[in-house]
Amino acid sequence: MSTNAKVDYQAEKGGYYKVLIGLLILTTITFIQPSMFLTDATFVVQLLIGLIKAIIILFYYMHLKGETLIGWTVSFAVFIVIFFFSIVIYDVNNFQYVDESHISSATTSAGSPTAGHHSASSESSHTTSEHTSGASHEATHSEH
Amino acid sequence: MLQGFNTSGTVIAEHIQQALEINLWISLVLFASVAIPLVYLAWKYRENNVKDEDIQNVTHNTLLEIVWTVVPTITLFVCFWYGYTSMVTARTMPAIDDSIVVEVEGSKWKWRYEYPANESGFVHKLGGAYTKPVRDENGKLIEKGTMGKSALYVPVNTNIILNMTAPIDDVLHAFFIPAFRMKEDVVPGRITKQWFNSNQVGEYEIECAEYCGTDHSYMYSRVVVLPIAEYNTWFNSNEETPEGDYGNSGDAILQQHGCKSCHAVDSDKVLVGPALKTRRLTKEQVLDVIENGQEKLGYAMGAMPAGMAEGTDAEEIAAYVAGGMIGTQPASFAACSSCHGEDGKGQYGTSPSLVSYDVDLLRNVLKNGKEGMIGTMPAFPYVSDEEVSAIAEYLENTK
Amino acid sequence: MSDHAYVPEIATTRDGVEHEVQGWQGDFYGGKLGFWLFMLTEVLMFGAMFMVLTYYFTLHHQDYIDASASLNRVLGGFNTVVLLISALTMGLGLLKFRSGDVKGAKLMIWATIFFASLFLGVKAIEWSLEFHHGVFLGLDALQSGNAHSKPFGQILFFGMYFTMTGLHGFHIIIGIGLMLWLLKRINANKVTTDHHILYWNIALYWDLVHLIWVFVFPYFYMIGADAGGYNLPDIGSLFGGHNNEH
Amino acid sequence: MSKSYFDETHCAIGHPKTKVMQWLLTVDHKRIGVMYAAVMFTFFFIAIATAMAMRIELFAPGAQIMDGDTFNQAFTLHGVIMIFLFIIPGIPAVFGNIVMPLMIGAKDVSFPRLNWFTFWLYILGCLIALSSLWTGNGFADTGWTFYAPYSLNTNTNVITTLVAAFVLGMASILTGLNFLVTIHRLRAPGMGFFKMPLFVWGIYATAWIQLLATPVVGITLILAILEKYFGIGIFDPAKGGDPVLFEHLFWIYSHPAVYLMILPAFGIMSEIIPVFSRREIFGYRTIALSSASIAGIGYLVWGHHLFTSGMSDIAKTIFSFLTFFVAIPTGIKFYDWIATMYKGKVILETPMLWALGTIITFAIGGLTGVTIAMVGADIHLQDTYYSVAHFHYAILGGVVFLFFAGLHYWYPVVTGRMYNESVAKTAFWLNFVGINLLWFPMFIAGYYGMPRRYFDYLPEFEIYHQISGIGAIVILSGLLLMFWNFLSNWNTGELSGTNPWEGTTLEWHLPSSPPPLENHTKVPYVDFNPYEYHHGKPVVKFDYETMKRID
Repeated sequence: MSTNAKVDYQAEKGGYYKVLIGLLILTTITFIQPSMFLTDATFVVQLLIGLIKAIIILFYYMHLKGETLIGWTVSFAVFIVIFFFSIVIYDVNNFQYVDESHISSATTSAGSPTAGHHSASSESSHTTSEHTSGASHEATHSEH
Repeated sequence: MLQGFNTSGTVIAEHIQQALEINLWISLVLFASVAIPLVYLAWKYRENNVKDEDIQNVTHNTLLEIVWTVVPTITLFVCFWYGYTSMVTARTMPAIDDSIVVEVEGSKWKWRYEYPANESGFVHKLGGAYTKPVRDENGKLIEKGTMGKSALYVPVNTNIILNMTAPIDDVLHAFFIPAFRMKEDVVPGRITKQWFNSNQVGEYEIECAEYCGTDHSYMYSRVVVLPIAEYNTWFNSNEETPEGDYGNSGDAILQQHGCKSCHAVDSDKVLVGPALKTRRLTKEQVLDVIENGQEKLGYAMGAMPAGMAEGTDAEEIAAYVAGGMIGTQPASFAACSSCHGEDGKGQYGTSPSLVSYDVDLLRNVLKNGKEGMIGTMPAFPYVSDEEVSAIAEYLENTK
Repeated sequence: MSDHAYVPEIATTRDGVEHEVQGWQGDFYGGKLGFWLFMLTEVLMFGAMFMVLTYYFTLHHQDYIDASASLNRVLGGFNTVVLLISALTMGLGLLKFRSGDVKGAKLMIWATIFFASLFLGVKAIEWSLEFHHGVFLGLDALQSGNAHSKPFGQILFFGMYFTMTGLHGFHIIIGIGLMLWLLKRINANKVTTDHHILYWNIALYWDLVHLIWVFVFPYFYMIGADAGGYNLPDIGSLFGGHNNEH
Repeated sequence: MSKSYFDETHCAIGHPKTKVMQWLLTVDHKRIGVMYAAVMFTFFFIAIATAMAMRIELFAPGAQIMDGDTFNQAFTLHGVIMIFLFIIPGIPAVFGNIVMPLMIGAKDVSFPRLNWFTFWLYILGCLIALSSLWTGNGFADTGWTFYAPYSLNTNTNVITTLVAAFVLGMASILTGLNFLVTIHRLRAPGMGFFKMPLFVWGIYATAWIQLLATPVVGITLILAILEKYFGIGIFDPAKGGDPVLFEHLFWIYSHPAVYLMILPAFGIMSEIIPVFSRREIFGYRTIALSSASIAGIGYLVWGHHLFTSGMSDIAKTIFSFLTFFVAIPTGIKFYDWIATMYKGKVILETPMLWALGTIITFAIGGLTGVTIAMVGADIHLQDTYYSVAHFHYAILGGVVFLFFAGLHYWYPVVTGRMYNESVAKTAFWLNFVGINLLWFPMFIAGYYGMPRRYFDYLPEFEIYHQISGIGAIVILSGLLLMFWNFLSNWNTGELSGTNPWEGTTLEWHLPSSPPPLENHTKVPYVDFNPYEYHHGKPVVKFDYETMKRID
């Protein structure tokens, strides 16, 4: 297809303004949403709005509408990212013995000045392991 | 072959060994299915054995193609299955009640083991660095390297669970016992686990299998499987190591905190950490550093961790170091040598020489000042490098 | 390579049927395809960063919300609108150019450059405000083990915040450079209304920069916008993980 | 004699008069490919020198010629050069550039000036990598994998090396992008996807991997650099970061990178086997599609590098399962190649010898890969000499050997001359014996528990290291002989003519050898399959003036 052809400015500019207005409305929603509605799911709602905005930009500003080859490659790349997303996040979240094994922001890091890593970290991990290793043992079983 | 490689008697080793053997046979068959036709066809249709008219463009043979797709696929899934089941054996931890749980800490470059408290409430803490072999200039072996008493003592026919971790500012290691066919990474700040149960009394090498720096090749230790009675006697005593000829090294106690792998004690040599021979520090200063760690000197490699030695151990070390490191070295001094070297002279850029202040330490102290036990030294940032060298040389001569 | 018009070659079959050959010269679609492929790599790069961000989000919910709440939403929101308008001017510029209005197009490019610089200026103000609050790369708050240390989740959040907004800002700087270069090429008559693949691709690039911000903005600024009153969905649980608030 | 691409060229900027400037500024795909080869093989021999030093060090237990830290830097240098400077750009940058446009009947790649820029980006990356040898605290000692947190803690010059790897990654992306557009846009009329030579298929699959996997490692390296400069904490456990995440991100790229290396090599194999069997290839479509499917599945299996890193057991199982799916299309390819010899006429010239030898060595590399794809077996073999031997068999015995096969096969196209056949065969046998002597003992040592990256080892393993040491000398002599053969015949070898092997693909239908600047006189119309033989003779013939078929 030839996108190299001349276009009529007056005929096409309207589309750009419409898209702009759409995007502005969505941005406004982005702003008011956390204090207005669906506040239990801000993260999901925000990303959904982002997705809608992205699709509008892709289709109209970036002229993706009607481009099969490029469209497919874009979807493929996005699919790959999401795929990596899911597997990696699934996996590192399920690092064996999750309960005792995460580097978390628990109280150990925030309050302790000076270099106490050595003793502090090993101590805390030891104690937690005693508490939870029974549970994690069961977890290991149930996985199989 | 390493000691006990074929006779370690753990169920994991047996299962993985089985998987490896099945895989070996499958591999040989698959390899033959490639190599034999290859050689045969190359010979049968060799250049001067074929007339141009006889050449045929055979491009498909459905039956054959199905066969060489399906048969390897099946064999591969046999492999997968054995790989999977042997992993399940290795990864299914025994119940915690009928196991001994040992805490394992891997750090640069030593393994340490902490047992649960025994009847009298005593907690065994073992482990430490491997003593490197000593060689002369021509690389000839003068003294063999030894495991020392950096060993993991376990009873025979008992489930052992290892809770493994590394200090949060350390690096990755991997706890590998070839004879038991078991291995798992040790991740800073996280806990990984392994288990084993050996029915053969004996000693087996432990290696570090994840690259971890300078002494990666010396991060050995040893697991010693003892008869149950012998183990119990030791476990319920306050003895460092079991009676008997386990861990064939004399100076094991020195290894206990794994310090001497970094610090020089008898010489001024700078190992990983500074050498420890000095009169410039008071006993209180040394004690303070041992207890609270030290990170005020702006060294690139970071701080000395607190709590390397405790209680009487710490007292002993402090007295010894402050006394200029003359006389018999206390066993507990090993706590220092992992960073400051066997001779206490430390290592460039890591930890200060305790023998005397080296140029780097001087420059740092002069530039940044220093908060010490005996008060604060103000910074002299305008001292030039030449001047620093001159001062250092002067100090060297006055010693 | 040269300005004289490219005449496509003709390939002839055995039967004498002629087929036009696509050469690399003047291949508008090829240029566009190539640039899209390049943009895919950008998407993957930022995608990987979002992945890292999300991974730690599943571990440190509350820290993320707290950290997000402390960002300056007014300046961030202002920048969102600025970028939105700049995307419009860029698009209109290309439209004008394609319809033959070179002068109008150049004006629009200058407008885009203005908005881009505005964006950077606001960003600079934002960063310096954060610096004065003691939250900046290299400052104590984002180091571990001292009295000012923030919790792990916040250190990671701000680490990613500065990385991603920094890289995004870097893309904007590159974009300004590209637009200036484009103006030069237009003035030199190397980019003409018939041969505007460069303009087309730079417009695409600018849309991509905008597109990335469309996700960066809510992820960093909005998730903690009303930190007081609600719980986030536990996305960690979707991945079988657990969060550490127990 | 007509002018070849050695005599005239197009340049990126202006029309320079001197020969040197004409080479430095050239946009001609063939010249760029030749320059890539020159630079790459220089680095190849630097890396081999480091490897030899390590072999000498390991000849006996204890320190011989270097200490632990130097050894760590040596294997890092070896790995970084071999992986990032040599084998990843490898076949695509050399033969993808020289041969691929010829095969599809194009005048050049889609973006010749980008190609030129990419080459110099690659050179820049090389220089940055080398510069860290002499600056700062010496070359990185992290291993080529840069695992956090070691790479964050060490005070050697890791940042420089990371930057170099990033720049080289960019070059790799741009190469892939260029080839993708070229293959999509510039195929000669009539050449559908299933009329492309199989090497082009290999390059096509490779280009997708370059494009879609490299950015992930790119950003990982950037995060590591920022971590070292600013302490953003992403991979640093002391700030809550997760080292295992680094491993994931790293292998998301670096595992597909393995297929990025091997797929074009398989392409070379698929070119050589039918030509030297003088018959059509067995199962063209299967081979073409298996390239694509290996590229696809290759994305999903990175986790098998993490079987002992503490990954969840479910993930281990899934990754192990998926890994076996890579083996299936690979196996099918092997059987297809072997079946191609059936009822053909097998001509054992040097390229064919290399190809057949590679089937043996890569089969060993591949089958031992199956062993470590088994989770349980991998628990024992991970990070031992077994995996070292496995990937050297697969990469040297697979990719590099086929690279050499390609060097012999396309030598006449590039130079218009022929190397010395008997010297080349001697070199092959030295290499073939050498690789087995060098690496087979390591399988055994690894199985018995010899961990990798040890500069000193327990005396039990001495014998294996010594056999390896001898193998190293054998293979080195083979390599030196081979390259001496190439270099000494560059200007003086026998003239080869345009089609010495009776090949059928378009690079053998050029008007002269070496080819002229803009390749074929005219673009041909392709209405034939790539490997059409009839009774041992190529079917398709062209009139090289008009490029019309005359058969």
